[in-house]
Amino acid sequence: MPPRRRTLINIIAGTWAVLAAAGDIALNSLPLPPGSATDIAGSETQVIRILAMMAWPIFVAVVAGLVFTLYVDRVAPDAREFDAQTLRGNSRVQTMWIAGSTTIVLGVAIFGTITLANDTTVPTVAQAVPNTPLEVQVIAQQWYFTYRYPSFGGFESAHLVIPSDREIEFHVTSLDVTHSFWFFAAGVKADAVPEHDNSVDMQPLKTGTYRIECSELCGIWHGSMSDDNAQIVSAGDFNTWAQQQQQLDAPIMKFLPPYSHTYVPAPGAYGS
Amino acid sequence: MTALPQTPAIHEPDPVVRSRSLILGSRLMLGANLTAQLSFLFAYLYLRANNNNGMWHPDGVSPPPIGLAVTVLVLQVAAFAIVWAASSALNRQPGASGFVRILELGLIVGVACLAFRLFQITHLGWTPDKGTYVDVSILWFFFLAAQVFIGILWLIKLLSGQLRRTVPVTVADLRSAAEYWAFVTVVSLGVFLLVQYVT
Amino acid sequence: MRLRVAFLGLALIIVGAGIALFVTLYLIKTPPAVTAATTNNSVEGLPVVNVTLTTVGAAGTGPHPNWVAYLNDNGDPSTYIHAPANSVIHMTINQQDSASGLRNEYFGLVRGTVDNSMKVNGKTMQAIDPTTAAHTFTIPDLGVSVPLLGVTSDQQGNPPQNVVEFDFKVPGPGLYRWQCFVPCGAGTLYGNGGPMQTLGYMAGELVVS
Amino acid sequence: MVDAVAVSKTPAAPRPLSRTLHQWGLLLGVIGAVLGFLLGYFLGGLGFVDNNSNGSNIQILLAYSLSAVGFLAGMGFFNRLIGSLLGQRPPTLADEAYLHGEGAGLSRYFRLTVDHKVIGMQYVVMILFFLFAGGLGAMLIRGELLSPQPSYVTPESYLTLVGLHSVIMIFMASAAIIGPLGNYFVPIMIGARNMAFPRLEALTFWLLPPAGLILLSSVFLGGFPTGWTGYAPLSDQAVLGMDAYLVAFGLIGLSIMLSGLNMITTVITMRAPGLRFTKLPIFVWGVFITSWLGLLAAPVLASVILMEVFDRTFHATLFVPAGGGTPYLWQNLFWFFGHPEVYIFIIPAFGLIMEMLPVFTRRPLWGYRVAVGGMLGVGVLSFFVWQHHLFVSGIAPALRPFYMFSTEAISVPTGIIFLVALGTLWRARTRFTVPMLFVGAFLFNFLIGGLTGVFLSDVPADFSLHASYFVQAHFHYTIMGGEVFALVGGLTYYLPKMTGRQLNARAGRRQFWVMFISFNSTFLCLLAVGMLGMTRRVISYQPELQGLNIAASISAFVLGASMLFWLGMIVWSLILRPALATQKNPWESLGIEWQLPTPVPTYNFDTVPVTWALPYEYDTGQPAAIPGRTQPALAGGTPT
Repeated sequence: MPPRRRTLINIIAGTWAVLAAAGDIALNSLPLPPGSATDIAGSETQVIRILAMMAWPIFVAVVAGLVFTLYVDRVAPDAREFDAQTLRGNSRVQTMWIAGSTTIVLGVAIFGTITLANDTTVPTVAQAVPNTPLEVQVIAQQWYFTYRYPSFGGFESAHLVIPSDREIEFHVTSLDVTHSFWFFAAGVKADAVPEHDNSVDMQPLKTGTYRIECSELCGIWHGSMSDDNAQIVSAGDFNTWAQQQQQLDAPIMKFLPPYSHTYVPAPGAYGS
Repeated sequence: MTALPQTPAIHEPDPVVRSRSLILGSRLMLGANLTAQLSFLFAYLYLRANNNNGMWHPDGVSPPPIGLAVTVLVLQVAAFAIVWAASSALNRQPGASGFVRILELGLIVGVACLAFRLFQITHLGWTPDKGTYVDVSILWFFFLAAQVFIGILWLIKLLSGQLRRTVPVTVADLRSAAEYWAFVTVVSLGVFLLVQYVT
Repeated sequence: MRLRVAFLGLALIIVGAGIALFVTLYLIKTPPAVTAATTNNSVEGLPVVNVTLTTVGAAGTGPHPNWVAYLNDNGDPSTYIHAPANSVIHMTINQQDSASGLRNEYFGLVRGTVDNSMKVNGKTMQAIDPTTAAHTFTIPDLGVSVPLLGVTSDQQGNPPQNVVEFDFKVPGPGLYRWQCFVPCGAGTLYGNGGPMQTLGYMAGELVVS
Repeated sequence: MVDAVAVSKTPAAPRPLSRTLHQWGLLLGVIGAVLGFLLGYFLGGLGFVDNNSNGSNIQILLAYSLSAVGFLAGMGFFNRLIGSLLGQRPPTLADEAYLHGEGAGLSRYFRLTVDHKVIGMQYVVMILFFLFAGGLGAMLIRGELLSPQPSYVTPESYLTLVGLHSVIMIFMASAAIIGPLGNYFVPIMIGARNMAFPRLEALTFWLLPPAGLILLSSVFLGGFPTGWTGYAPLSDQAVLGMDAYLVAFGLIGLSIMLSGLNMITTVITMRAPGLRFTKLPIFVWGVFITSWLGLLAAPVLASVILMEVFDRTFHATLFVPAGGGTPYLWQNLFWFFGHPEVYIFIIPAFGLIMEMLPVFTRRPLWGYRVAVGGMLGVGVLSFFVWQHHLFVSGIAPALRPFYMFSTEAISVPTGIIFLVALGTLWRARTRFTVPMLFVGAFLFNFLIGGLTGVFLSDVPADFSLHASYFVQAHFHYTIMGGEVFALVGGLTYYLPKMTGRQLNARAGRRQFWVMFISFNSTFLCLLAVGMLGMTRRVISYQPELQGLNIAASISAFVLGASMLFWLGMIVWSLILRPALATQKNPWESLGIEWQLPTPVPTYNFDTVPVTWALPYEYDTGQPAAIPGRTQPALAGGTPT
């Protein structure tokens, strides 16, 4: 290998190391979405961060390899030089590459499975607060989300308000077509499917006002099926709000159907 | 550009390659057909397992009358067996025309099978709003009827070419047709068992 | 050669212009607008403007005469409401359609209007039986939702109608979509197809400027 | 029998009337389409199915289906079928030659012609038409998204716009490389004189223009709100435009399936003697593997569309929970087709770039066998990953780890493609031609596309990213940044062979840089807005994301302009610029397709060469095989 080429390789490798390290340090400290408003949002952020920190060095390495091989040895389009060396493949390099990528993939898959298992079982953070989860039903319809609180007499609300001190158990269902309940900051996304109960648990960690949107195409107002006033509030505020809401709902309460995980509404599929 | 000889104006395709292509093509078609049938099978079993709202098989819906269903199935098997026999006959004595009579019989039985299938579909007493068992079954019956129809067209093509002495039937042609009928028959048998007994 | 190029270019320009025209017309087609009428009244210091709509079971005109629709004063299907910012809209809806019932009973509640109530034929109400609702007038982003009582078969008048009146506040400039929550697109799946997904019938926009 | 005697008396008699009709096939096809439409409309109106207030589905369905049939009948596709049912004599060799367009001028491009090269050129024109029609949709969408509230497009038009853009592009992409370049070059590369089933090949092409027009015509019926995924039960609810989607998608699926069948048969049975599978050019491998995906996946689409038609037209309840159905049925079956479908887009692009790499690096493809293995692996795995589209749908949570693993496992065979590319480029004296630039850009874009795919395959990350603009940007990186870049590069590479004209290299280089940079600035912005929580297919979004959206829109306009400029370059080189006698083999490729004269003779080869090697032996400078004469054995070229 000529010395000039070796120097070039060293420069490229050095650039890769610097870029990869700088990028990973930046990624490690960047406030990546969806944030840490709830436990699962936190773990999603963590997964995205770790995947990004793995992907970035690979990206830089491949791009550096491409730039190196393409740029350093390039010739003009009409050049007539040939490289005498003919390489047809190298089984050692191939085996290493395949083994390496398989290892990475296995690692990512196992890591994802563990995170998933943690997310879908008992939340790790909230053990200090002994309580039962608060059940909140998300009812999607064309084109609005409404929420029912079965432990408060089953009242219904047009906005989502949840207390920050309790584990929340969302039960997502739909009255017509498929919607998807996306509470971005909470890291919750669950399809709302008619006559199907889709359940997600989470533990809020931060109070605040957040956005909810529908993330499955559901017709003309899909783009407007959002609410910027979803709130995670303290336990006291939540109780106050629940009482107010119960008063507001008083005139309609006697007409609401009994609480159930799925509904078969009265006007059937094709009317009547 | 001028260094090469001109290609001949008329090029004759190689008959050996042509017949290999036809056999392979018809088998690939069966592969594609199979995935379509599998998606119906999936729909059937999936909806049955879901039974949303208790509407897989609501009250008042009964499987198709067994007599008619058995008739259709028997005709289907018979048509296949006869076409297969014709294929074997031709295979034993290539060039002989003894298979033609058998194939004509196969065509008649095939048409009868299609007629009974259509009769069955129109006399089920089902309407599409009577649950998903009904929906998948009707759709599947229609799909099968279309398959039988294609098989009939295939036999007509072979027979008319043979009878008018324009395109003599080759062993490979008839074998492809027989394989097609075998496939449709196996699927029909499966559908019969499912719709009658796995309700 | 020149001629051919010129011809080709001309043909391309004509076809291109035609496509552009069609696309433009398709994209910007909107139903006729309803502009709020100003009044001298005021509620809580905000000026009051009047909007009147009529709901019918069949529009009678336009490309879909058998669809349910909100009509403007001229009797055309129209759901584009123009209103001034920071005002109170006094809405009068002549409800002439019969009841078909709510899918989500919660929308039987009057919400987001001044005093959280409405007047039906002069009578103040806070909620109606969800099965008697013919339509709703709901602006989700403003939290406004008013169920419209369906006319019954024994009701008098020509045509028989329920006059629903309510006031609601309009914030600063913006575009707010509104819709009906009664699945009234009869014959379509879940009653939410057809008129429910077509501007001018049961879906509309409130343009505040 | 009287007929048969008459025919047998004059076996090779020309049939002037049928040829005249055939000559005017396109016009007759249009007439047939109109008649078919009217007939279908009439039959559907006879009232054997109840209409709903959206109008009569059956009328529209029958009208569209019969108009497609009428079009094909007018083109003459059923002549042979009906003839064989009636037992007519098969066409004579003279008839076949006529059908191949032998001796015909430009007119063979405007009628039913079974020459694979003519069909390849027809595909080029159609693909470009739909690429730019879909691109116009993209520009309108980006224009609308300049503001976070609906501005000049109404919400209902917006959904139709999104739907049309997506289906047109899916439809274009599923044939973008395999259609023009696959049809044109696969038979040549395997030393065949035509495809195995030439009429079927013409049919796969002529199914597509009606499909495209039917799809576009949905705007006259109120459009369709479902995007390309057509999720039921929203599609059960939609207006009549949905029926246009169903018929068009059905025709597209049929075309994909038949094209797959034809390609597989051709590659298996029509290879020249001595051309083993181990000596196939890598592009042929790509097309071959893709064809299997098309053959096995597209029938599932056909049957699920049949179910949807049944639901919409006869009020069956296969997808309606109240009647016992479930939306998951559509989602499962659709994605069982849909995921192999996206590999139908990309595997030919893999093959194409790996075909071009040796030419510009002047050396053999590094690791030919692992490259084939990589594409095979992608193809096989693609059938086992479809549920990653359903991670948030609430079904089968227990299966999520499996699908997460299988999806991530696809990155191993995909990574092999990068290994092969890097290995081939390693220390090569790469010639920086315009197609080579596109190869490099393909690798860069697809790298981003692949790495973002890992985020989406990871279930916890997918909870946040699913159905957001992140997904949208991810698949645009793979399809637009991958396949379309490969297509542009591939057409630049192959146009000299197909048309005898070369695109201007200087203009091409500038166009490339504008296209590459604006593409990346568009979709990097969209990756970001997706991570920040913007949903796909929305007309209104969070006001705080407006800045990034404006940046993406402006970049997209530049991208659109650069694509238009590329189209202009093609038109310029084909029509406006005086015909230039270009070099026969401007890239000095050793591929057999470049050893043929330009234009390629009707039946490609005089005699088919019998000794083959991989066409990448740039160290010896020997072509794999020279058509027209029988080669002595080459070094390393003997069949093994």
